[in-house]
Amino acid sequence: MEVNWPDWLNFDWLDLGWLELPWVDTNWFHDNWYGLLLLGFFWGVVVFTMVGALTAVYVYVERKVSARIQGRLGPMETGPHGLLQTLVDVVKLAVKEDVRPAAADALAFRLAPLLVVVPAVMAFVVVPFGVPMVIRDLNVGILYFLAVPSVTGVGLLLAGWASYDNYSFLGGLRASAQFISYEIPRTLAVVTVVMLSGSLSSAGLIGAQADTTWFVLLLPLSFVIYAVTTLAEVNRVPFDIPEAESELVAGFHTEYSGFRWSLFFLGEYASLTTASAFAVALFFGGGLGPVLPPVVWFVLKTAVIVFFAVVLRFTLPRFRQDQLMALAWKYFLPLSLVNLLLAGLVMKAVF
Amino acid sequence: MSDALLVLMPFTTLGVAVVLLLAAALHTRLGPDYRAFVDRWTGPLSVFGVGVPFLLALVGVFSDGGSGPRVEALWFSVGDLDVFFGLRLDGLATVMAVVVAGVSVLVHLFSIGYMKGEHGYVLYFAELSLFSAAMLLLVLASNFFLLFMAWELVGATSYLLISFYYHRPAAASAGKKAFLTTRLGDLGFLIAIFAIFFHLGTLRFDEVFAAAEAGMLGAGWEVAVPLLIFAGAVGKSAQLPLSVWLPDAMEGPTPVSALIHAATMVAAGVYLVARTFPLFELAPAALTVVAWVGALTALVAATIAVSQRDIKRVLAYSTISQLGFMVTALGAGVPEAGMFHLFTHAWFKALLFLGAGSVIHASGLHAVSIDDVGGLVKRMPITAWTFVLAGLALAGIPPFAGFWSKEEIFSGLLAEEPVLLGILLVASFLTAFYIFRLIFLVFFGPERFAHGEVSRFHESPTVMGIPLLVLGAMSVLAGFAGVSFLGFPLQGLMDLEPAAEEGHVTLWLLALASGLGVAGIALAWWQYGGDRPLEADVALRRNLGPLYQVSENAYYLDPIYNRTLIGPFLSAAGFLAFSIDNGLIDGAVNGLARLTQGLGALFRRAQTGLVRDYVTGMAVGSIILAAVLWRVL
Amino acid sequence: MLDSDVQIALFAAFGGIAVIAALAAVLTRYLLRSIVAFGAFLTAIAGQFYILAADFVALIQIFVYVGGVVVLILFALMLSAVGQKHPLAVSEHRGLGAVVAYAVGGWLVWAAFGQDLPKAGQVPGETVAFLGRAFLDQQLVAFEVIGIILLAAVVAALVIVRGERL
Amino acid sequence: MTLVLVFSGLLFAIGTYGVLTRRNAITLLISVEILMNAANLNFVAFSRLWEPELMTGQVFALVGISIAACEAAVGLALILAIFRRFGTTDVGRIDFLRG
Repeated sequence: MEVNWPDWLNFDWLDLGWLELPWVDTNWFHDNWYGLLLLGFFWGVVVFTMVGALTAVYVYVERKVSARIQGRLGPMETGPHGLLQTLVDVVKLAVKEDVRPAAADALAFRLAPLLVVVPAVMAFVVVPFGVPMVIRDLNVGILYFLAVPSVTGVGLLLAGWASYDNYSFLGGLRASAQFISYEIPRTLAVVTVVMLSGSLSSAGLIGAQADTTWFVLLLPLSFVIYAVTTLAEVNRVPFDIPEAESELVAGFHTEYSGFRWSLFFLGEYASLTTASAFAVALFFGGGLGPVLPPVVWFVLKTAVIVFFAVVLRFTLPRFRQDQLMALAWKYFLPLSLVNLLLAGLVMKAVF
Repeated sequence: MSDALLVLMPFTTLGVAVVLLLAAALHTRLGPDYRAFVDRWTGPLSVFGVGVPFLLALVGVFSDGGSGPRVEALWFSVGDLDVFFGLRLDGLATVMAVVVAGVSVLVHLFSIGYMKGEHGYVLYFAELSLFSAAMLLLVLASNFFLLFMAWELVGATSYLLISFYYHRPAAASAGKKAFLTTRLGDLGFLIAIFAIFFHLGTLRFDEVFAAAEAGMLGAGWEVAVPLLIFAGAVGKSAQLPLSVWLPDAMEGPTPVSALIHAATMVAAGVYLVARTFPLFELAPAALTVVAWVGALTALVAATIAVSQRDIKRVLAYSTISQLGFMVTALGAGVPEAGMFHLFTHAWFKALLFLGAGSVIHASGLHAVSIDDVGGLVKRMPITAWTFVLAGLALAGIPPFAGFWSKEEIFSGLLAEEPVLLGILLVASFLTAFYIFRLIFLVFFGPERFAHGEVSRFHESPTVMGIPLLVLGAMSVLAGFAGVSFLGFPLQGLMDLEPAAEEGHVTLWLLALASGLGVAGIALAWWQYGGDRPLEADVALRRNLGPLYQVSENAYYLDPIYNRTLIGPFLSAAGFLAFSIDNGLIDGAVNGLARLTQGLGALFRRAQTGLVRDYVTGMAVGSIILAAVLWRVL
Repeated sequence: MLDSDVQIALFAAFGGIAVIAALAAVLTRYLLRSIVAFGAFLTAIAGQFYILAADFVALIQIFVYVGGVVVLILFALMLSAVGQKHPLAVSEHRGLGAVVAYAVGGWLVWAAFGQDLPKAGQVPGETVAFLGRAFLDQQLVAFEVIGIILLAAVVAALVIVRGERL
Repeated sequence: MTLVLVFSGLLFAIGTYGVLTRRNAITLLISVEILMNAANLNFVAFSRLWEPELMTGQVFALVGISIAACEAAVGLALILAIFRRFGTTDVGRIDFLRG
């Protein structure tokens, strides 16, 4: 079956050439469709494990750092300095009984965690670790990064509604409301960056920053807006009303337990990682660095940002729901519009 | 007599009539003192209104005679019909004018007394003046259009006057009956006018007569037009087929009967035939018909009058009979005899009616029958003796007016239609009998008053007395006006052809006629002379049996008409009104209304209020539209 | 256009999913399932858009529709408390609806086969760039109109729901 | 190309069926959205078929999506208002504008 690829839908990105695996005939994969399917699956697995690993690291780091902030040691028993703590958690969650409330709507209950995790993980596809090192350089990469996570809004709502109890229902409502509200200023912030970079593709972004300086220097306000709104999107500390322990028990995933709960957890951290990775790509020139290879730079920068996120968690008090919403609609939205104007001026100045 | 004066004649009366009508209308509005003023002056004003034309008519009589003054003005023109307002005072018109105006003056005078205190006093005089004006207009008219208009106006006022006591149903229905019956006759007259205009193109008398003589009318119409005109005359003068209305017309006030149903209106028919006599002469057949109708009417009316109980009905049938005499004269080709009899008859018949009126006025009843009163000669001498004078004139006793005019008719008939002469002689015998039967029953014999004290009978006031006396004189003198051998102007006045031979009078005929008169009186005296006159009637009824029955019920004309004409007509009208009008027309209209309502309800159901149905509608609609477009494109 | 078999296969797959999801959304008796099915339908359609070389539209579809409209509908569902417990009433005269649907569907499908359409042209790489350019010169009106309509809709929604308490 | 048309035709039919038979207002709304998407599909397909550079079809699709979003927003607002006012979202029972 001769496959004549249309030029734009080429699958060369699946090319594993750079792996230089001698015994693998990379072309075979491109020749027939089940080959492609296999390749797709392969990359899926790769991404998922990477996300899992990163999440494990971040959980450990978070536990350690938060403990240090609160003047305690954090997990120590499980392995040297508690390094295996996350592994232990994972095993616990995997083993733990996965309870489902009787009255809950079976379909929605099972679907909700997937809807939260999958989009977060899918966002990884366009993260530009290194200029050539991006899993799939879509020319609408950035839009992809903005669009796909928006599906989690549905997931949150569904989780809240499906668990059929008031706490989770309210939690779900608040979470999705917050998610939706902060999506707008966040998108506008990213738009300002796109204005500067000239194209929607994430790789192009890096190129643009290579020519000029890091965008964070050009658009500091956008970075601030982006940072805050992303924290809100991910329901991290200042904005984690949905699963505020004190009031709503555990927010929309109160009824979940065991592996499904871990999926939520995984989803949250994955989106945090993706967002911070993209923050690096958008503002900190992702991978651009004097000596070290781009990938290393990229990871270091992401680590710094995540560190800040973790630190924030145990320093700032929680927002009240109406303050939270007011903040989004009455402050960030106008701010981001003004920011658009500034970006225009900067663009005029720089180019 | 100048033209201006001629115009003045009808218009004074008309003017007075209008003034009085206005007064009547405002009568209830204005204050009591105004009302007194009006009541006081209504009588004299109306007498003046009629007096002026009477004087002018007299002037006309003694002026040059022959073709008098003539006034002609274009009234209006429609298409090629030019209608003129034409007045003319020739010989015939003068005679009629004198009669009409004269009798009117006397009746108006009499009415002042008779109607005093009646409700609607002013209105009565207004209508009476209007009638006189119309009558004058009719007489003076010089073309068919004006004649017919006056003819209708006269009919209308007669209706008004007959049903003057409108609160009494009998009077109202009598008025209607009179109006409708005469209307039937007028229809014929109208058709005749149409035919004349259609064929001859003009309505003026002299032009019409000239053209008719020239044979422009065409064979069929030449006979039909006179007959149709005669139909009008029959209706108006209550000749046989259409004579039923006159006896009922007695419901009106008596002066009205005197003026309208004795002297003037009923005479209009005779005048009409006389006026259009040239047309009749062209059709001998028409003339025989006229003669026979007249003769039969005279005989039948006379026989009915014999058995009547109400005094006014006796006089009514007597009028019909006398009119029969005039019509027979016309039919026999001696119009001037007919007109002369009309002239004399007007005076003594008016007197008879006024006499009856005076009796009724005195009795206080509405209608007096011979059973009610008796022997009034002692209490009401003037009324009684003037009544006797008129009776003698009516009976045709030599020195009195009736004799001369009847004589003229008889001599005319002798030459033309001997058979009719016989009939008329029998009729005149019966005439003498029934009038003196009335006189003996009412005035002579024992004093009787069925409804109360006889003593209340007293002679009428002078304002009623004077007309009686004048009429009495005229009953005596009127005859001499027309006697041919005396060479009096009346005969010559009428520019109609004189009688067959000039001046020759058959003595035996004179003797026979007057003899019959005396015989009639003798028979009446023999029957009713005694002191118990009423038994005579009972005896007569017994031995005459069925004949008397027929006569009393006026040959059952009314029931026959009801069953043959009115019955089917009403049922036909009923059918039209209910089945056609209601069923068909209303049905269609209501049906339409129901149809629209039904459609409305149908479509209302489409508005279900459900969004779903609307969407379905849209979907189906769009499919159909798409299909159509698909096929079209 | 759908020249390569892979694309056709992929497009057909997404089409199948879309049709099934749509049927589920329309036929199911539980509202929540219907909405979820609708979400799936939208994503399938987004996939189809992607294959038809309209990647920007696909992503916008996901961003606006799945992220926005579906959430909105879920909100409406929750606020209107027509919960998932009792099944929805089904319209009584379904026959009529079915007939009309078949008619419409049948006619459209029949029309689909009747056409002889030209070969598809070459697709530019940068669809977003072209789209941007199109939006700002030839289709500027559409761009402005969208803005106005969105504004109007937001205001309308606010007024209807909050009415006096604005 | 016919494949696309077939799919959009089918979707349109499903959408119509949904609109015509569903009693619940929200499902009604969903069906309408399905209709809109079927239309968008056609837009995009034809845009791909004719003058791909001009992107008219895609612009229309985008406009379609935004209008659908507006429609959803206003529609849901209406549904909420109706629910609050009449206590039901059952389209069959809301017939107060009956003739």
